[in-house]
Amino acid sequence: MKNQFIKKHVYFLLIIPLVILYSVISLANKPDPSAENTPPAQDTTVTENTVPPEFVQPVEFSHKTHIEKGEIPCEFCHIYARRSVNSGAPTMASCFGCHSVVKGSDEKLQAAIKKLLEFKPTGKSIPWKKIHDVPDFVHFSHKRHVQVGFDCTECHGEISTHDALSPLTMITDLSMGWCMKCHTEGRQAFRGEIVESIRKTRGGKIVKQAAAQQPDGILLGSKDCYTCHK
Amino acid sequence: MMSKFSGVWATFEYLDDTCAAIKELKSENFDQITTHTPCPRHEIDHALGSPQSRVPFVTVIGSFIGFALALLITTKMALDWILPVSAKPILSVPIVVPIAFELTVLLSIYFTMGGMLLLILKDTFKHQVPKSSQYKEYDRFMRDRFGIVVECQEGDFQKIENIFKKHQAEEVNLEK
Amino acid sequence: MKSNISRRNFLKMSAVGGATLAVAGCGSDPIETLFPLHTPPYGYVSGDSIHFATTCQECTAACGLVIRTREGRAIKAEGNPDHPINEGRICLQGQSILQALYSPARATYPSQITNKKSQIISWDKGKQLLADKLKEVKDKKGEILYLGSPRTGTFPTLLKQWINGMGGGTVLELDMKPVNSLKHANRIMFGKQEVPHFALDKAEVLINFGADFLETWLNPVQMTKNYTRMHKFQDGKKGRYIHIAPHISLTGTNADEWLSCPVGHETSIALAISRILLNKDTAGHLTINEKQELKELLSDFSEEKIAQTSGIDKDVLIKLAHNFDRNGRSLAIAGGNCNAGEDTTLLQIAVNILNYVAGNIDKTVVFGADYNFGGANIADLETAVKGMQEGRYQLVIIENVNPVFTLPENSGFKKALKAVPFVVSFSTENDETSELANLHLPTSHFLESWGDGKPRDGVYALQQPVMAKVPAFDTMELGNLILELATLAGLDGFKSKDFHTYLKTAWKKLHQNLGISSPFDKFWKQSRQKGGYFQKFTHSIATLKDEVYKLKFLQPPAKAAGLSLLAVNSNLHNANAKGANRTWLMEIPHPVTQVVWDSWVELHPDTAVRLGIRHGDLVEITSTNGKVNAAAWIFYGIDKNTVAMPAGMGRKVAFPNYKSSHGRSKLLPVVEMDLKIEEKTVGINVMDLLSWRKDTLSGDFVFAGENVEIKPTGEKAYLVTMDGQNRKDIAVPDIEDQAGFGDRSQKNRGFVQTMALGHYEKGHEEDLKKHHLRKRYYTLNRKDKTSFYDPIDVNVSKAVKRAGKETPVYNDPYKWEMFIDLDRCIGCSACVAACYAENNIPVVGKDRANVGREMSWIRIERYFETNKQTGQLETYYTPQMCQQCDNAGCEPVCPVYATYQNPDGLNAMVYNRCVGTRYCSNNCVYKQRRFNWRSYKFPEPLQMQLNPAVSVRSKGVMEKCTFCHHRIKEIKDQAKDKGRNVIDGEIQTACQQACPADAIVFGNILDKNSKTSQIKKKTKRNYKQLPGLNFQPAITYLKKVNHNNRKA
Amino acid sequence: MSQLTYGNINDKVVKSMEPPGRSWMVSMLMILGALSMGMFAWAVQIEHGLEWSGINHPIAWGVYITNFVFWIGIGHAGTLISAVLYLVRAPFRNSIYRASEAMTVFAVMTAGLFPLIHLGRAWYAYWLLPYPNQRELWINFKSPLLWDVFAISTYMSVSIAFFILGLIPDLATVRDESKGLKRLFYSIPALCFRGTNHQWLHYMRGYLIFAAIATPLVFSVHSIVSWDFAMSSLPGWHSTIFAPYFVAGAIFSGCGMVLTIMIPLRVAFPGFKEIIKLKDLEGMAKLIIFTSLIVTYAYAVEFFIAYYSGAQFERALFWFRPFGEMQGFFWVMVTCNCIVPIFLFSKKVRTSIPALFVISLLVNVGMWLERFVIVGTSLAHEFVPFAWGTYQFEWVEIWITIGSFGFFFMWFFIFVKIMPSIAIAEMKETLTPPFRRKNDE
Repeated sequence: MKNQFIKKHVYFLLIIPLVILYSVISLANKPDPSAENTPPAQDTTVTENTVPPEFVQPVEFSHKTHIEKGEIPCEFCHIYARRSVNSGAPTMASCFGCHSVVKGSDEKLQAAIKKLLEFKPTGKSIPWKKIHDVPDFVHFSHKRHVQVGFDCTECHGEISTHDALSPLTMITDLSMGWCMKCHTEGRQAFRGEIVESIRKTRGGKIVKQAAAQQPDGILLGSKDCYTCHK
Repeated sequence: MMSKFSGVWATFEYLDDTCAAIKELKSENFDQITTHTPCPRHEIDHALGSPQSRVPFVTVIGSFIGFALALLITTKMALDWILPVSAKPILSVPIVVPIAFELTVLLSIYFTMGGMLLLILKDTFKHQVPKSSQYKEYDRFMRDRFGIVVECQEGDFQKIENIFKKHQAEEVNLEK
Repeated sequence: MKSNISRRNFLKMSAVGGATLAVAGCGSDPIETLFPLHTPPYGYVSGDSIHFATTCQECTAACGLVIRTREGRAIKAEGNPDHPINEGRICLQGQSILQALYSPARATYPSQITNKKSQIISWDKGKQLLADKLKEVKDKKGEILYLGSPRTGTFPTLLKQWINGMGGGTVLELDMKPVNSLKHANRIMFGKQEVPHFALDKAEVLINFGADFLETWLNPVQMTKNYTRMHKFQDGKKGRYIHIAPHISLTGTNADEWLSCPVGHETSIALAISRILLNKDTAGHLTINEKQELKELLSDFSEEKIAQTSGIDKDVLIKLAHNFDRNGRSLAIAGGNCNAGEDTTLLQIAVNILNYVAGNIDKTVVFGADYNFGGANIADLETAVKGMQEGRYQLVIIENVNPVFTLPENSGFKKALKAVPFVVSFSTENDETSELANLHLPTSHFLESWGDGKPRDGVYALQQPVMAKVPAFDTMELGNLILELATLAGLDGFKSKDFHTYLKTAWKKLHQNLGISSPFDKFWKQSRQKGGYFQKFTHSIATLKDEVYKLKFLQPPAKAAGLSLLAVNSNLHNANAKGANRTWLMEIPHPVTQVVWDSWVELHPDTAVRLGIRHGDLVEITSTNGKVNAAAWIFYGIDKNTVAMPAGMGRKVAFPNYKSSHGRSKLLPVVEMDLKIEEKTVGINVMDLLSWRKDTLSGDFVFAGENVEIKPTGEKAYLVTMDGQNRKDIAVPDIEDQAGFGDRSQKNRGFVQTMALGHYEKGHEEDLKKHHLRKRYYTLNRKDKTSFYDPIDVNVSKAVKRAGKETPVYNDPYKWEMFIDLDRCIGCSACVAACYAENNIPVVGKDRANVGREMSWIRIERYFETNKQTGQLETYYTPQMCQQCDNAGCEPVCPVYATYQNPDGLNAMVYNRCVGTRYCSNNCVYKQRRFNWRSYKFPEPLQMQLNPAVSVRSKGVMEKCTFCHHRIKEIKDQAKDKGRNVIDGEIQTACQQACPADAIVFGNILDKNSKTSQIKKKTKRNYKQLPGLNFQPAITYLKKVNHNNRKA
Repeated sequence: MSQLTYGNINDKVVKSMEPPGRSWMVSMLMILGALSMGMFAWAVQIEHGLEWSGINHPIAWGVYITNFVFWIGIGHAGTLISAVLYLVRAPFRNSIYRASEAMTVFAVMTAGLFPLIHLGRAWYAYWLLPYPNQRELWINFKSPLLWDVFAISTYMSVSIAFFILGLIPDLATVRDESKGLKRLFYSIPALCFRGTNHQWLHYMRGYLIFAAIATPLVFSVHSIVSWDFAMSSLPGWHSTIFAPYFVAGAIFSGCGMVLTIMIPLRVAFPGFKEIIKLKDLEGMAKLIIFTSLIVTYAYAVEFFIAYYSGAQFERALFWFRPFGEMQGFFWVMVTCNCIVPIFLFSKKVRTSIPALFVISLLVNVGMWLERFVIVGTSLAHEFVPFAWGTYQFEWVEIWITIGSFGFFFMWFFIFVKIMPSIAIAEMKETLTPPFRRKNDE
């Protein structure tokens, strides 16, 4: 009778693979963090009006104008990106350096530059709102990433297409899952430099000594928590 | 399945009457019997021929799934991001044991509950009960009365009513 | 060392992402503001630390400092390794200067005090006010009294010139450390009024009559360095240190032998030892005349007699004397508060005689160095006080000294100060004295100012600002202020634009005088990079002056009726009370007593029993000058007729008013509505008990021998000690221990292990045998197949193979390990302070320390053992921090992987992953984890000291020592840039860097040539703590080596 | 005393569910007061951190974990009575099992709060669950705490399921006994249960399986709770006898709590006096004696092994417990757990209601202290003499503890009013069914 029952109700056993399948899928298909966390697809037409009020900068600075019109590479202003953990906001002096000459092509820009120059005699700094911000317990190193050949746009997005940056223009939320995507998959690298062709928005050269230590093949980021959390 | 019901139901005050009635009905080949008792009584079971429940099989399935799940999550999760702790092996049997036990128990309990529910539903659908409000609102089955419902053709009504009456049923109702 | 100097004046306090905020609590991340620098200084890299060399002005020792700055903020003070005196180390007080720089107690604005009301004024007005006053004084031909902190170098010259220009006056440098007696003794003995160089490192036997040379006496860092060189175990030998004093402080606890004597008996003991040596006829270097004269001088001090008066056995004295006779390789020293009686100079002379007789002069006592220590003597101060009262001084300027607090009440200073028509304070901090000033013009902290110092002959130390002025404070550099005042008051001869220029001019002169060939600019730059210009001093030969023979040594005092009070300095608290408002120095337990945030009075158990006092009782101490209540701290390290109290406590400390339920019903809610910074008096000022007495010959203040009475009040004191509060144990039943001293030993648990000098190899063999036996149950070497588990790298690679994923490399090429040499460790706690500074460790306060909430990542454990042979008290210190175990207990119990084994073999602790189950803390057998019971507040502007490389932890997060892994990371990063591995010695943990005894060695054990590997290979003293638990810690301790008379 | 029949059991139980009277209201007010004070304390604790709990550096687990183990222990009696005694057909089980099972559920609910309360960052408690997250981090299955998470959640699920399962026929009974809105209200949880033979068949089978599965679960859960301690390396925790010792302790405390609850229940509802017979209470008392002896034996063994093994740290700890700074806890514990239950050997004491009540209260106190002694004293006196400490209770944990009793009793008070606190169907099973012919068949 028991055998009969089992034969009759063998379909029940289907549940086992089903449940296991589900578990495997949920485990193996790790949630795609970029899908989960990416803010709404970037809209190139984002203008200043769409910037949330709390992210409006004290001076109407436009990355777009500087990169497109001025053809300025990132590292011209963010000078520490290659050398230090911080990329460094450009110093006031470097702003004044150009803008004592460059006065702006239209009224709006002129007004912004005027606002900037008002800071010069006061000796104060512009209190920029930080857009690309990781929590304080994350100690991200720009140096390591720039030196192996990551382009600024990989994390910061096509900054050149935006006048004003805000969380809406970010291509990622800079969450840990987003970091871990690269750190688990790795990148194809040659002599310590990742090989994907990238637009060189940055300037300068790779530090070759550092590269010499790296093996060819997949270049893996560290998965040691201490790398970022100190 | 929920077709029209036709049959007879009666209530009894005494258990031995009920059992005798059931036995007689059985002997008359009326198999579509549903009884009502305030509490489980083996006398009724014996009278009905000691049917067996299939709930344990469902439980076993649940337990296997629970065990498999535990094995799966412990190994997969340990290997997903390898963080060694205290020089212990990344995968080790001892850590699976408590997790596996608990998940086995958890899933078998869930499956048992589901199984019970399904099996009760299955049996209930097989054995129709009267639709009349009189039957539905009869509220002494969970108190101190025993009831027997027999699903049968209209032709057998009289026969069954006689059996019930013979065993001193309190009330006998015929339903078409 | 990376030094970078120029244009620091441009450094604006605008850190790029001054990211040292809390690990997130709940709620969304606030938008952060990014302040770019206005003009970056040359060579500035955001995110990199820049080191500046400068000179410490905490005391006249003038140690060289290297200040690490990040984004223009000074975040860590370290010793300058190029500096010849302190050789890269600084003391506890020096570590805490950052807390003075960012002190909440600092004066914020210039202020004028009229009718006890303080009013903020502008600098221009303040300067003008003072200049007018100065003019007035100058015209009236009044006199100025300038009370300043002791300084050397260029500034005193400027000041002298300035005061003279202002119509004359007196400059008194206030320093309570009794050093003048030493100078005077040397003048009397050898005609050289100077502090000589004590070459401890060249001595084999050291007799110390109570000088706290490991704590505050002279330059404790230099002394510790030299002491360790002498006392460390090397090549089967080590020096011997005998301490003869009524009291053992930290210094005394490190002695190989302690001979207790009553207060004031040191002189006679020294003389008795000299006499034994003289009679021994080995002192061949003395002329016959000298011998004769000295014998006559010491005729009264026969060993029998002294044995009777001092209670030290005659045989002991003779043995000691024979031991001391080392043909110039021994040394006797005396000094410090413990010896500061009314005849200190005589003691110093007696010690000089002892050194002379033993032939140590010019060998271990070297003249010519002319160390600059100490300040004005009390006699001058008395005159000044009198002058103030009599109206001699029209104007009193007080700069960074606190005489109202540091002088006893009966000095009459406070009263006299009130009699002065105009008092100006130049003090950086608001203190008890500046409160009484009419005008307070706060000067900048020395880390913000230019200056120099000359700690000894041949050392020209430069002091340069390491950062722009702390934005919270509107201050002026002292030198600039003096120069500007000169201009305003119409003085001639002060042409320099500012003190920087003045200093440069002075150094130009110095450059010429020294005859340096390189151009001045280069010299100046080098000096700034190195922290000064350093030369060796020239020895000068000392000859005995006849004056000595005319001296009359007094017989030791007869036994007094009451108890003698010693007001002792320690490395945490000293009579100058400078650090007494710094929370680190309050929070770090006193090395011997382990008391925090309080004063205490040390009593001998017998005395305590006689007086009916138990450990921790509140007692009333009465002297002729006053009465105070303090907690009794009872131990065997003090003479029976002596009590000791810490000097320099009792100042107000600004601290968040964390509420506590201490002393309240535990059912009543205690809720903190707002957190304010409050000033609270910590401890009691021992000066309230002392009389205004001075040493007759030198004028040093008398700290020892005040007659006091002690009686119990019947209350329990609120005394918080960090040595495990309730340590009643079966070993010493309470009935026998009436004083409640308890058993403070390590209960044979082997935290500190020792071996006897001489048979140490044999002893270790036996230990190894024990280890060998243990191997049957587990193994110390995981590669060994008898181990239960595979080695960690095998484990990981196995798992990786199964996962089919990336290959994390374990233990390659680094595995950090540490060696702590307990033979070197003196327990000074400088490492603790360094750890506080480096790792943003919050200070919790007394109430929280009381309930076990202290946050220190490293503690110095102090164990008192009784020598079974001699019955003497022996003290052992061991620094304890996270042991970074391989088989750690903390890791497997964390449910969320907040702590795990990192590839370098560290027990990583990820704060932001921690949920706070605290199981790791429970399962840590070394008890080295700390939990954030709350979010602690760093009183403004102390938060500017926080190290941006280390996250500040918030409530509910576990934390612990990380082997300064941010430093490891930083150096590894730099090495990676250069395409090489980390070189051994590049990485220094904060504690290692701070250790003046060099007890800590840190490095990569996988590097065969690293120092750690070498030690591991060579040493025969290594052991791990609690080996039976098989946690396999990464810290190896090296056994303390004891002379035979100590417990082996 | 009237004879129990199928009918009057129903009446008695339904009577207990009448709208509450004044004493119920007053008690409930007090309970809610305690609960709100506890909630306030917890709110303060979340705001300020674990500041005003007495937990400190060596003793990083204190009252919260004690409460956790205490409540889990209480929660064991219910399942034990409903499952284990069901399997062994203990006769005194039926009348008290519903209330004790309710007690189990509420005790486990209360216990489940404590791991959250004791967390430093309670708002991240969900990190302990293995859920897919963007950080790609999983949990550490090597941690005994995680076993605990699984064990407690399983136990909670199972005991709630068991409780509800047992309730279904009785809710059906109540439904049939009531009218109007109340009938509608009870008809939903009663799930159309009408006592048909099919329903009873699968129900009874399922119930048996539940009991069979719950039995090992009872033992496993408290074993795993004990492993929270036993898996560590501390003297006093690292002990192999912990699992059976904890299980026995749990049953001991649970039985104590059952008596603590049953005796007032019996007083509050006079009708229950005939259902919950003195004999049933006596049965519980006998269980208390039995488990008390086991617990006493475990204490003795711990001390003997610490003494005879000569292990240094163990010895020091087991000297510290009775004679150290925290000796008070130990001696009260020994009195309550080892000495007081001995009186139950006397039939006179065993059958005296007040004596039983007092003893059951003392057992509760003793068992709470036992957990505190295990948690507190072991941590207070560990390997490093420099890090020895002591414990002081602070207001937050005191109020949270009081509040936890409030939480527990709030549920229990609600339970007795809205649910049948006697298992009607099972009581009926024990009665002689109505037979027309008495000695027939």
